[in-house]
Amino acid sequence: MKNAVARRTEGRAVILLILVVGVIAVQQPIVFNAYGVSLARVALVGLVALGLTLVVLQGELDLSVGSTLALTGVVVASIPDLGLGIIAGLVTGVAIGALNAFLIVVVGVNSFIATLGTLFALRGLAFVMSDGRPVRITDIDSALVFGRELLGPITPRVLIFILLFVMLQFFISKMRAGREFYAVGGNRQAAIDAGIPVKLRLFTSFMLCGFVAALAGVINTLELTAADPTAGSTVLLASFAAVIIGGNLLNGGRGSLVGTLIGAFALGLMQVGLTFAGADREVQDVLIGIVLLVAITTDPNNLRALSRRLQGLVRGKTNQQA
Amino acid sequence: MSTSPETRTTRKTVIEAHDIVKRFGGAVAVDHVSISVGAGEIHAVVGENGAGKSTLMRILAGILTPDNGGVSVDGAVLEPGAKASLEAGIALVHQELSLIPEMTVAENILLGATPTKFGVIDSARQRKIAEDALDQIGVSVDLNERVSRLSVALRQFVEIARAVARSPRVLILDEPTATLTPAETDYLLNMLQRLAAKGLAIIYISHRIPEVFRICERATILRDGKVVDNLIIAETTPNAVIDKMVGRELKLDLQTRRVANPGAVVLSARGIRAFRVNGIDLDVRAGEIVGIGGLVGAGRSELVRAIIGVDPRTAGTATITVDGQTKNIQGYGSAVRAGIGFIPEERRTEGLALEMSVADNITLPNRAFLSKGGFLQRGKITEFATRLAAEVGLRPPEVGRDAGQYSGGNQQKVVIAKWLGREPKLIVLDEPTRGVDVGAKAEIHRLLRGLADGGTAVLVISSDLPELLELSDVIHVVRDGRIMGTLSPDEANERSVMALAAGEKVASSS
Amino acid sequence: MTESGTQLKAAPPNGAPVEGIVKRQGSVITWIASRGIFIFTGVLLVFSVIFVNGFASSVNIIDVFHRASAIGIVAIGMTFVVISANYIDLSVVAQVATAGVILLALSPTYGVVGAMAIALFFALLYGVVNGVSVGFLKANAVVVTLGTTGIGAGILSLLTTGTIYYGPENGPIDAFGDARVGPFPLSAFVLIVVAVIASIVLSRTKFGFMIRSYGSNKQATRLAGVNSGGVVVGAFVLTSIAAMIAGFVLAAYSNTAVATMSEGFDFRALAAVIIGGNSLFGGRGSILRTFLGVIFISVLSNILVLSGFSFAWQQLVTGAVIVFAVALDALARKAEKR
Amino acid sequence: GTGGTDDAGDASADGYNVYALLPQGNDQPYGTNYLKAMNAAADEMGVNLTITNAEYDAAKQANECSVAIASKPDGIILWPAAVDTIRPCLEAAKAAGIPVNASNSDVLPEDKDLVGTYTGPSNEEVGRGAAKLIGDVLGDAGGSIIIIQGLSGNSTAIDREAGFRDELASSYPNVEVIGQQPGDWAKDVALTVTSELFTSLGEENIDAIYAVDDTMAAGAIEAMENRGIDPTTIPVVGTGNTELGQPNVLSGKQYATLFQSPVWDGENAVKYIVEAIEGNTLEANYFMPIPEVTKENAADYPAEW
Ligand SMILES: Nc1ncnc2c1ncn2[C@@H]1O[C@H](COP(=O)(O)OP(=O)(O)OP(=O)(O)O)[C@@H](O)[C@H]1O
Ligand SMILES: Nc1ncnc2c1ncn2[C@@H]1O[C@H](COP(=O)(O)OP(=O)(O)OP(=O)(O)O)[C@@H](O)[C@H]1O
Ligand SMILES: [Mg+2]
Ligand SMILES: [Mg+2]
Repeated sequence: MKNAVARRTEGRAVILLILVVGVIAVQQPIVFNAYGVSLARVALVGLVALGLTLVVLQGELDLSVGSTLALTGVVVASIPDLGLGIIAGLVTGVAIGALNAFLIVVVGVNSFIATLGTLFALRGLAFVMSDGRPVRITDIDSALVFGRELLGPITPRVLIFILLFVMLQFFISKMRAGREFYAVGGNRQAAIDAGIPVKLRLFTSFMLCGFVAALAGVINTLELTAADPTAGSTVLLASFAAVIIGGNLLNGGRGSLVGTLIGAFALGLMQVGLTFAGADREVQDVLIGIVLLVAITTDPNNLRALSRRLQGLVRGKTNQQA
Repeated sequence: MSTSPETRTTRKTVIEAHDIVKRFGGAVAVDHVSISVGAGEIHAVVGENGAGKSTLMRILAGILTPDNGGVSVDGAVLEPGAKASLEAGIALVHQELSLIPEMTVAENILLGATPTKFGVIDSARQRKIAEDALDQIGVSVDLNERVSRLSVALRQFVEIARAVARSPRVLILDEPTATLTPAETDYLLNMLQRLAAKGLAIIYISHRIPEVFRICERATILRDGKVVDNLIIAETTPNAVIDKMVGRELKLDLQTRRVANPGAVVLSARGIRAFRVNGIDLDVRAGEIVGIGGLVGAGRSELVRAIIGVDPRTAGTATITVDGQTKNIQGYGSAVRAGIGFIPEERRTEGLALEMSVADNITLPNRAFLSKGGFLQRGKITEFATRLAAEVGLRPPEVGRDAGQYSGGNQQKVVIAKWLGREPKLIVLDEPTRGVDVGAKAEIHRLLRGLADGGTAVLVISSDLPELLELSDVIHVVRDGRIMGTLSPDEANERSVMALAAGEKVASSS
Repeated sequence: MTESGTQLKAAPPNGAPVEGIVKRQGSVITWIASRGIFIFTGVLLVFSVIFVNGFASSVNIIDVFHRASAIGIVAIGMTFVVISANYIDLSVVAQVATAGVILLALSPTYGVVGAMAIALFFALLYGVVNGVSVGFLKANAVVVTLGTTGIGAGILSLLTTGTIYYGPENGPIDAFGDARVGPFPLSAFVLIVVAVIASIVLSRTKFGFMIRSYGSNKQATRLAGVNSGGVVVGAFVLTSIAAMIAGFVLAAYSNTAVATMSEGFDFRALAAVIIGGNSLFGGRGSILRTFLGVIFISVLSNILVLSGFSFAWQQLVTGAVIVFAVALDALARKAEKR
Repeated sequence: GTGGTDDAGDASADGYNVYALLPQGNDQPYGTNYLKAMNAAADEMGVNLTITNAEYDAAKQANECSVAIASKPDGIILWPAAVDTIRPCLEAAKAAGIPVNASNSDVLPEDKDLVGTYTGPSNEEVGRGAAKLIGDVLGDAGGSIIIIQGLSGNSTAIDREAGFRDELASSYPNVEVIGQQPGDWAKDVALTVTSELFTSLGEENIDAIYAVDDTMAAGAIEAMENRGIDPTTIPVVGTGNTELGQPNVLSGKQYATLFQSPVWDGENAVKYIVEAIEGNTLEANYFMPIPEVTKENAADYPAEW
């Protein structure tokens, strides 16, 4: 059992999810009755995390997702024609992804630093464009339509989240380009030797990540009928948390979107439950902090290494790359 | 360049490399090498560690671009780059495992050549091709098993399957048998002969001369990156090949080898068990050089690392005795404090901080007495480092330089120098001359001999048989984490060691 | 990061190019980049003195130092974590505020010294928890410190309920905040003292040497008999102590402290370290570089304000400068490799 | 009220269930005292409150709004994180038949019909009040002034500044704003930027300072003291009458402030949501009185936060 959990990278996320669901079922069953709301929260936490996962799978990082979200929001809102605005927003996101990738792949900047720079620059740009004020969408009514529930309590955000997950999951597991992300993250030299277009793959993941962040920005803006240049302040850390709890290895090569999804569910449901319970925001921060700490200090590999150090003799193989 | 015997082979040349040169910084790894292999031929490339074999192969496979010369297949000169070579039908089985641990066997076999329909992986065809490849080499593995869960031997076969799956014209194998047992090796060799019979051109690299004589038609012999000869196997003998490989020194050194008159036991290990180490007893005496032989994967590294506490032990005790006092070796820290010095296998990743100066690297294990009240004593450090650099013959002896700027051989001298300053009672070396050029190698050997004569106990792991035979006053041969046998200098020779390493009960005559 | 993916890329399994015996003197760009921060700071200062009126005035220099002091002390501390190849300590945000709040909230009851002692206890707690998780449990520093920030900041906010603590007018803390050393505020003096001490620790002491060595090659350092886990703990503890001092300075400066007083300190401090040209791969770097990075950023924001630029532009320019600096550094590395 | 009856079976049949969706709480001094008063009032009137804190993240508040609506409370008190972004929340609540009152920051005019009423200060009015104070003290001669703004992008800060500028433009044409920088609601930031504004604009050119809250006003005052300027010579107007600001007003270092009472704010938020739930007719706004506090009358207004 312990091994099975350690093997599947999603192991810990599952455990956490079970715990959360269990507690909620007893304490705050309403979380399930109002599943529409809960799903919306999960989508809020999880959407950007999906994009981030692609980058992390390759052993890279993107700190600029929050700023990307804010900037695209402003772009969408500042363009009178909503349709045009949305397209412009998404294009912005992809362009930002390309910029990050350029700095990392072509110029050769470490992704952590490169995206730290764009984190500042893009937020600044969002402020400049919006003059530091929320920008209200011109065509509010069509935006309002978007915010409404489609089927039952399912909002477009949730629908898009589900669709995006399915598509990315398909891409990463069934399509060659996506599957090769694991090679890029798992053993970059071997990937190069095997003739995999590593640089292209890196560009792809960063542009997808930028696109997803932009998508989140668009959805926020439509749902709120306005763009807030300060938006996304909490996004980076939240999605980062979902990715980590989802068991994605920051060195790349190990992890999955499913894990991220489970992580997002665990975090999202936890937050909704605590909100219903009227728990202080601080309590939520502390809990998430603890969860993170536990999740990271019990990484399957470290656990295996640790248990080997303790009583040793873990039958089976060593994973050179891990 | 000696007479290239193309003239005397009827085979149609498939791959031809002309006047290849490759430098790494200062060191020349491949020096004006030409080589050609015909259809259906198995062509051996032999040479000592660091001779340039792998580098040459990586050039043939288009992974490295040569500083001079070019590669042509069927007379057509190849574009630089791995892609062109792959398309030309050159498949390389790397010396280092180069699989993606979290991908399945099937995915790894088709890595970089995944069959797709509109970008979607055609898993049916993927399985099919992978299956065929595995069938061709006659190995059965669960196609959906993640490679990280396979044994090293299986990984090796998956690598070969991956090469075969590309239905290549030229198949290059770089020390494929290094991690294989005799049975597996035997199997592999037969397989290669079958493939050759189908008209494949095969380049085969191995340190094991018998293998070469069993399956190869011709041999290109490299030393220090140069082609020293190009022989037709049928017309030569193993000894001739070995002589060419190692040049003169080997014989000389073998003659100068002498049995030490060892002193008191310094290191004593009893019942050592650890990951891939299954119960080892071992003594090393002052003034004695104890050699540990065996095949890669035998667990030699794990063995010594477990003894001196680098890696965790699951059972057994190790003690070190320094002037009468016996201390238990708990962790690695205590081992170092007790006077053990360790030169690890992986120089670049474990031995040196490449972007720190030689002086800094030498300071690291000696920081204690090179600092006063927690402050480093710059002057003392420079003087100390310079002295040791001279002692090990570092060239150039500029201790201010980044270690990374030195050649492999000189880097290794720095790693050794790190420990000399402590005047260790026991010094442990894992593959001390891997990838070290012949000159530096000889100096390192002299250094070790000198240490032993000075009363230091020395424990050496080496895959380089001549080296092992030359240095050791006694050789323990390890297999599957056990000592299969112990050989005195006069019992020890290539065959006797290999026999034990490969686990052959009675050495088959040759 | 215990084994950061990026480091993995920096030293691939095979084919890692090794520099030649003869070090090729790098191109112009190498020359600039290796001295980048010194040149940039110099140019910026000269520019400011000439073109930004009021910059050179003594009052303004004081303001520059006010901008630089707290963040600078944090950045100098964080340099140790960065050089040990652990990227960043996100929890400095919580640590600075904790120290500041404790100083102002508890000194009435326990006296200034007592309060400082309590703050020190928490600083050590942060340092040890972060350090042990990263150094011994081999957890990723970014995630660990993200977790400890959440916990620490959350608890601090719960306990202080947003209260703004302020010391008595002309009390010892206020006095410290207003004190001058010659033309400079005392806080600038503290910054410089911290920088000098940190610089000595990093470049002259055995411990600093081990941090650099660990940052440049964990394995080799361990195999030299160094307790590498301990080294990491040390690095995080130093960072925490610096963050504590920064908390004191910040609180004293305005004689107030509140749980949110150090928002954004994490990435701003890291930005200073990076603009200084310290390598995120660990090993290489110096306190002087960080110090100059801090001066650079502080002068930059100062002249942007003096020239009437809005907050938005300040952010934009700062970000652009970071991108430029790190891009140049990367290009220089490439040039070296050639 | 409709909400009341269909929740009859609820665990809290004794009183109304009310959600208070706030952008701040125990993490800010104002919010802390607002909450205290709010909870006290709730206990008194037997209202069970569920309180959220969106940390001024509009998206988060939107989700918390739907959470609230999902739990079918009798009423919702909404303190917008960003007023432009709350329309959907209001519409959803209306659709669910849950009365909503706005508190502390009023909704946009076009959204007015979606809320029962608004209780709290008019942030524009606060700004106008500050403008009057400064305009009058400067007299017909007018003069040049600087603004120490709140946290960039924060709606309260934006509204106060807007009202301030608007009032100046309409009634005090001779008063000119020659510089502004955000002080992030923090004394130390305000201290630095004020000093820098003095440097760049010239001490002699600044006739008055509007700090969008008292904490930052304190910073501005200390900046002057550090530069050896007598704060009484340059009138500083803040907002809040906070524990940090009031002493300065008393001592005359700060010319004036506008007393914004978190207690009034919190109490009335509860008081009027109950009215709304019970279906009583309400006026469009119940504005908090914003008395001007100067050295003379400061003693009558003890600081609340
Ligand atoms: N990427 C590299 N950078 C620098 N030097 C290298 C690199 N790869 C190989 N070398 C050096 O080039 C020389 C030849 O190395 P190579 O791996 O080709 O030898 P080899 O014949 O394959 O040895 P072995 O039998 O141990 O595999 C050695 O001195 C080695 O240190
Ligand atoms: N069955 C196995 N499972 C996992 N890893 C293995 C296995 N066999 C070998 N390895 C790995 O292959 C590498 C070589 O093995 P090892 O170091 O034990 O061989 P060795 O006898 O020391 O030979 P060398 O001196 O060449 O390393 C090591 O990294 C080891 O962990
Ligand atoms: Mg080789
Ligand atoms: Mg080994």
